[in-house]
Amino acid sequence: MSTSMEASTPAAHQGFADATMIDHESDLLQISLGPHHPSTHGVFRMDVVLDGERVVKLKPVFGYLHRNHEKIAESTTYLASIPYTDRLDYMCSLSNNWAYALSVEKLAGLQVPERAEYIRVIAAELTRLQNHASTIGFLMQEMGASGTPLMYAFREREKILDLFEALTGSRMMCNYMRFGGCRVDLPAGWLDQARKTVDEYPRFLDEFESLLASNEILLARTQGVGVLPPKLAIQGGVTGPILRASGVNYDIRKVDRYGIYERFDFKVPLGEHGDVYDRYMIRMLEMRESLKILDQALHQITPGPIIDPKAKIRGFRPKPGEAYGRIESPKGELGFYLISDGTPNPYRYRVRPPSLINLTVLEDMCLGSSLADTVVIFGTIDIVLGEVDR
Amino acid sequence: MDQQLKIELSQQGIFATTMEELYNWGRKNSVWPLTFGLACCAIEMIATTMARYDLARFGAEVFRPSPRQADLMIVAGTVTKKMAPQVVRLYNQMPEPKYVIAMGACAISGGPFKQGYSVLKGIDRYIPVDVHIPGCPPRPEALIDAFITLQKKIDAQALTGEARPRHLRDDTPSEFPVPTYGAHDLQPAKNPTLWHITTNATSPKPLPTGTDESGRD
Amino acid sequence: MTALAYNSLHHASPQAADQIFLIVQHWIVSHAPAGLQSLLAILLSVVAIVGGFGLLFAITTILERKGLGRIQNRYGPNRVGFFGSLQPIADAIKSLTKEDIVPQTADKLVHLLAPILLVLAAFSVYAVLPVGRNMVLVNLDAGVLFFFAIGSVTEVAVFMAGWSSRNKYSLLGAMRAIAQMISYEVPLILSSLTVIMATGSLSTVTIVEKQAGFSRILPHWFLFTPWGFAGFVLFMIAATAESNRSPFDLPEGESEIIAGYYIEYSGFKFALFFLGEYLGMFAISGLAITLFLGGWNAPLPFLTWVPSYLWFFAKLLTLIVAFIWVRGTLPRLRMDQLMNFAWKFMLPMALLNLITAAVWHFMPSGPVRWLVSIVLVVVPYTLLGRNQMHKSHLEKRVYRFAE
Amino acid sequence: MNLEEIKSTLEAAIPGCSPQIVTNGSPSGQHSLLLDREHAFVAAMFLRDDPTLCLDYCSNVTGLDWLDTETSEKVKVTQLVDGVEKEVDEVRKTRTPGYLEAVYHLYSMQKKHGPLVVRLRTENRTDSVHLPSFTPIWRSAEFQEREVFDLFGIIFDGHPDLRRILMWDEFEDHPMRKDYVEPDDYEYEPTPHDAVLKKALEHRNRISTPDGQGA
Repeated sequence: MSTSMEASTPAAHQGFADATMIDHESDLLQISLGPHHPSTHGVFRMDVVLDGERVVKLKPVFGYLHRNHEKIAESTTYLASIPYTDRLDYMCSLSNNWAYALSVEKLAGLQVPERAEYIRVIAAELTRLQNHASTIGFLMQEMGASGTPLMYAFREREKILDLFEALTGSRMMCNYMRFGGCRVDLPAGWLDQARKTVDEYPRFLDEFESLLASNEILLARTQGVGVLPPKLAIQGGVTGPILRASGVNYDIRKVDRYGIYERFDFKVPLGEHGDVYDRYMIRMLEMRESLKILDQALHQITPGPIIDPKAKIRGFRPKPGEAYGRIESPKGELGFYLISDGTPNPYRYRVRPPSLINLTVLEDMCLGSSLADTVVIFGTIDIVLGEVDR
Repeated sequence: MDQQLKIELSQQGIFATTMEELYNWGRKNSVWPLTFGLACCAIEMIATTMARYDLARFGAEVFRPSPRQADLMIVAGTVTKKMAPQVVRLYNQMPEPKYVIAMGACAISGGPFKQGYSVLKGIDRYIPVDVHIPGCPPRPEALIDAFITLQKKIDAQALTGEARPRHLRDDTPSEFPVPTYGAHDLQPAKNPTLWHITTNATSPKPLPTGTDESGRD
Repeated sequence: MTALAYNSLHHASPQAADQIFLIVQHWIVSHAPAGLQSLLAILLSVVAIVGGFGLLFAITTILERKGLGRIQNRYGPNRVGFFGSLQPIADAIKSLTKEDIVPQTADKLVHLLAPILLVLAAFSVYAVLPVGRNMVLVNLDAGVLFFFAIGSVTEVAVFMAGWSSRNKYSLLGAMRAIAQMISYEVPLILSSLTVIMATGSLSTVTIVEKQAGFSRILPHWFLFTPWGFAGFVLFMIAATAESNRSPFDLPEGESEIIAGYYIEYSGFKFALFFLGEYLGMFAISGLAITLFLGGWNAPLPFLTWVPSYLWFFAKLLTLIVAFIWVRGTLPRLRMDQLMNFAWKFMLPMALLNLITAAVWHFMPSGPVRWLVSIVLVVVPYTLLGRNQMHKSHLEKRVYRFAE
Repeated sequence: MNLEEIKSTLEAAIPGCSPQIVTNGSPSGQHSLLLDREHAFVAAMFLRDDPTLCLDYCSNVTGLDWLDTETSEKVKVTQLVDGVEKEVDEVRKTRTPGYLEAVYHLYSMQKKHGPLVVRLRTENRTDSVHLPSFTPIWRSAEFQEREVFDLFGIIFDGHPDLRRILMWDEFEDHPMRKDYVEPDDYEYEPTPHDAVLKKALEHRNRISTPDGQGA
C-alpha cells in the first residue's frame, strides 16, 4: 500500500479547505467554505474571513458547476433546449419548462389552449410545494437537526414526484412543456391522485409547523438573523420569497398575470422583519397559498386540446426579433431572453437565474454574524447550483 | 479454503471463514460515502438516503463530510473543468481502500453537457471508477443497484495474487496527479496512465462520415 | 469447582446472581499464585469494564442508527446479521483496516496521542463508577472529585486533536470544544455539589448507599426531591454539552465546520474518537445515575431481587435512548447562545439549587419543606427563562397578506 | 410612458444624450432603447430616480456578440468594356464591423411596470470593448456584469470587482463569443451523433496517430 502520508502536500488540501495554512500574523482566520462542504447545496464556495467566529468578509466564488448551458442552447434548436432547462434548477424542472416555453411563445406569438394553461399551473404549483418543503428541510439540516425534518419533507416530495412521474415519465427531469402547450395529456386517474395528494398535504404542513414553529432553539437561531432591509433587497435585484419576506409586495404571478393566474383566488404573504425566520415562514405560508391555487385549478380544469394545433414543433423558426419572458419560479424571477435570427437555432439564449442574483446580497446579510449563522442565512436564500452557474 | 468443503461444513452447522472473507465482509458492509454532491444527481442521491429508499439498510447512511473518514465517493453529477481538480484532490485525501461510483451520464462521459468548453468528459480521465451507473439522473433504485454491485465487487476481491486490489499493491498509486487550470483547458487534459480508450473505440472502423470532413489544420 | 463458588451458588439465588461476577473473579484469582492475586484481580476488573463498555458502545451505535431511523420513518441498517445487529462488527473491521493518514504538516506525535489520551481518560473514570453492588474498581474517598478531574483530560485531548491537525476547521472545532466544555463544567460540578452536600461524602459508593431504601413505593433517590430533580435536569443538560451531543454538538457541527476537531483523522484513530466520545457519554450518564438515580438500586421495592448491575445498565440505556431521542429531534444552538445559556441560566440555577438543597436539609420534613423548595426552584426558573426569551425578542409572528 | 416619451424625456433631461429606439420584429413587441456610452450612466441614473419611471429594479443583464458581417449586393455599374459602355453587374461587399452589446432589462417594483430594455454597444469586438458599469446604480448587475465580462469580454468601467466569475482566473478566452474555438477533447465518443460526431471527426482528422494512446 502506498502511503498517502508523504504525498499529501499542503496543496492537496486547497480544494477542500485551504485549511492547512494558518496566518500567524493577524488574528483573522481565512477559510474557504466549499466547493465541497456539507451545507453549500452543491459546489458553491464562500471565501470567508473570520474574526473569532464573526464573519468580517465574505466573497462568493461561482463556476464550479458552469455547464455552458447557454452555449449549447445557441448551437441547437429551440425544441432541443427544453431538456436542458430541466437541468437548470433541478429541483423544479417544470417551472423552468414553463418559463422557457413562455418566452418562446412571446417570441413567436403563440397561443396556449386553456387546458394546457391549467396543467401548467398545476405542475408549477406542485413544483413550488416540493421545492419549498425541501428547502425548509435543508434549512433545518443546516441548523443541525440530524436529518429528521429533511426526511419528513422528502417523504412528501416523493408523493409529488410520483405525480410528475405519472404525468411526464420522469421524476425530476420532466421535459414536459412545449411551445403552445404541453407534450401529453393527463393520464387517466391522474387528477384524482393529484387531488388526494393536495388534500393530504395540509396535514403534513400542520405537523411540520407544530414540530418546528414554536421550537425555542429554532426561534433563537432564526429570529433577528440575516436581516435584509427592503431597500437593499430591491437594489440587489432579489426576487421570490426572500424579497417578500422583506416586506416588498412583488409577485410576478400578480404583477404580470401570466398564464391564467388572474382566475385564481390567492394571496401573497409578506414578512416584516426580513430575517431568516420570516423567510422560513413565508415559504410555509406560500405553500398554503399554492394549495389554494391547486385546489381551484384541479376542480376547474376541463377537457380540451393541450397544444395549439398551429404550433410547429419540428422545424420551428421564429421571425427575427427578441423577447424576454419571466415567471415566478419557486426561487424568484426566472426569465429567458431569446433572440431569433430566423434560423432554427436561437442567436442568443440567456437565462436570468434567480438563484445567482439573490446571492448578490449574501455578503450584506452575513457580515457581523457568526459562521453558524452564515450557513443558515445561506440556506434560506435557497439556491440551486445548476441555475447559479448554468 | 475449498469451496465444496465449506458448503459441506456449513450444512453441518459449521461456518468456516477465512481472514480474507472476514475482511471483505467488513469492508463491503460498512461503506461510508462522502457527503459530496455536484449537480442534479446529488438530489437523487439524497433521495436515496431518505425514508422511501433508505440506503441506510446497507449500512451506508453514515455520510461522512470529511474525506478522511469516507470510503466511497459518489461522483453525483456533472464534473466541470473548474471542479475536476478538487474532485481529484478529495479522492486523494480519502484513505485506502476507497471506491468511486460515477453516478449519471455527466460523471461518466459529460452526458448532455459534453459539447462545450467547461465540462469534463468523464471523471475516469483522472480517477479510477469502480462502478458506472447510467441515467440522467439515475433513479434511487439504480443507485442502490450500483451500491450492491460495488458490494459484490468488494466481496469477490482476492487479497493475494495478481488480481489483488489496488490498495494492496506496492506498484500502484493511491493518489493521482491533480490537474491545473490552464489558459484554455485543464493541464493535462487527462491522466494517460489511467485513462485508456477501449479498443472498440480506437478501431479504425470509420465513423459514418457524411461529408469529407477535412476539419481544421 | 472450589468450595467458595460452590457455596455461593448454593445460596439463595438473588445474592448469587447479583454477585456472580465477583464470585467468578474470586474463583479465577484463587487459582493464581499468591503473589499475583491482587494484580490479577485488578486486571480482571479492568478487562470486564473495557469489555463491557466496549460492547455497550457497539450496541449503542446500532441502537442509535436504528433509533434515528425509526424517528425518521425508515428502517436503518438491517442487512447484516439479525436486524442489522452485526453492523458494528463490520464497521469495526473496516475501521481497523483503513489506511491511517497523518497530514504532512501535522504535529505527528500530538496527532497520535490525542485519540489515545481521549480513550484512556474516558476509561479511567469508570474506576469510580459503581455498576453494581460491590462492583466498583476502587472505592475512592474522593471518587466524584476523581471523576471530574480525570474527565477534564478529555478537553486537553480534544484540543490536542484540533491543534495538531493543522487544519483551520479542526482548530475552530477545538476552540469551540474548549469553550463549551469548560463553560459547562461549572454547572455540571455545581449541580452535583447538592448531592455531595446531602450525603456529606465524595465517595460514589456512599452516595449510592445513601439512596437505598424506600418510603412506601417511592425509592430514596435524590431525583425525587425538588433540588434533586432540578439538579438532575441541570446535570443532564451540562452532560449533553460535555459529551458534545446534539443540540450542543457544535465542536463537530457537520453543517458548519464539517467534522470539527477530528476532521483529519482516519481509520482506527477516528474510530477511537468515536469510542472516546461514546464512552464519555456513558461515563457521565453513569455518574448521573450514581448521583441522582440511585445508582444500582432497584426502582421499586418488589424488584430488588433483580441483580443490581442490570438496574445500572437499564438506567444507562434509558439515558442513552433519551440522548438519541434528543439528537433526532432538536436543531443545534449557536456558540453565543450556548455560552449565554451556560453562564446566564445554568450557572445561576445551579447556585440557587445549592441554596434549595441547604434549605431542604435544614427544614423539618413535611409539606412545608416541599413547598418552599419547589418555590425556590420554580420561581427563579420562570424568571430567568422569561428574561432570556424577552431579551432576544423571541415570539411567534403574525403575517400580513397582499391581494 | 412609452418608449418615444422616455426618449424625449431623456433628451430633455440630459443635454447631449441621444438615445435611439431599436425596434424588435418579434410579436413580443419589446423594443429597446440604445444609449450612447458617454451619457449612459447619467441616463441610467435618471431612469432609476425619475419619479414617474422609477425603474428601481434591474432584472436581467446580458451580453451579445455581433460578428463582423459581410453583405454583398449586386450593383449595376456602367463600365467601358471593349470601348463600349455597358451596364455590368458588380458585386460590392460591404463589411460592417461587429460589436458587443450589453442589454439591461429594467422593471419598477414600486410602480409594477416594465420592462424597459436598454442597450449599450461597444465600438468593436477587440480593442475597444469598454462600457460603463451600471453596478453602482443597480447592485443586481454586479454578478451579471462579471459574467458578461467573463464570457464576452466586455470591460465594465466603474465595476467594483471585475473578475472572472464562472471560469477560472487563468482562463484567457471568452467562450460565449461566436468565434470561440473550444478545446478539442473528443478522443472517445462511444455513440457519436450530430454535432458531437462532427467534432469527433474533426478531432480524428487533426490527430494522425490513434487517438488517446499517445501523449
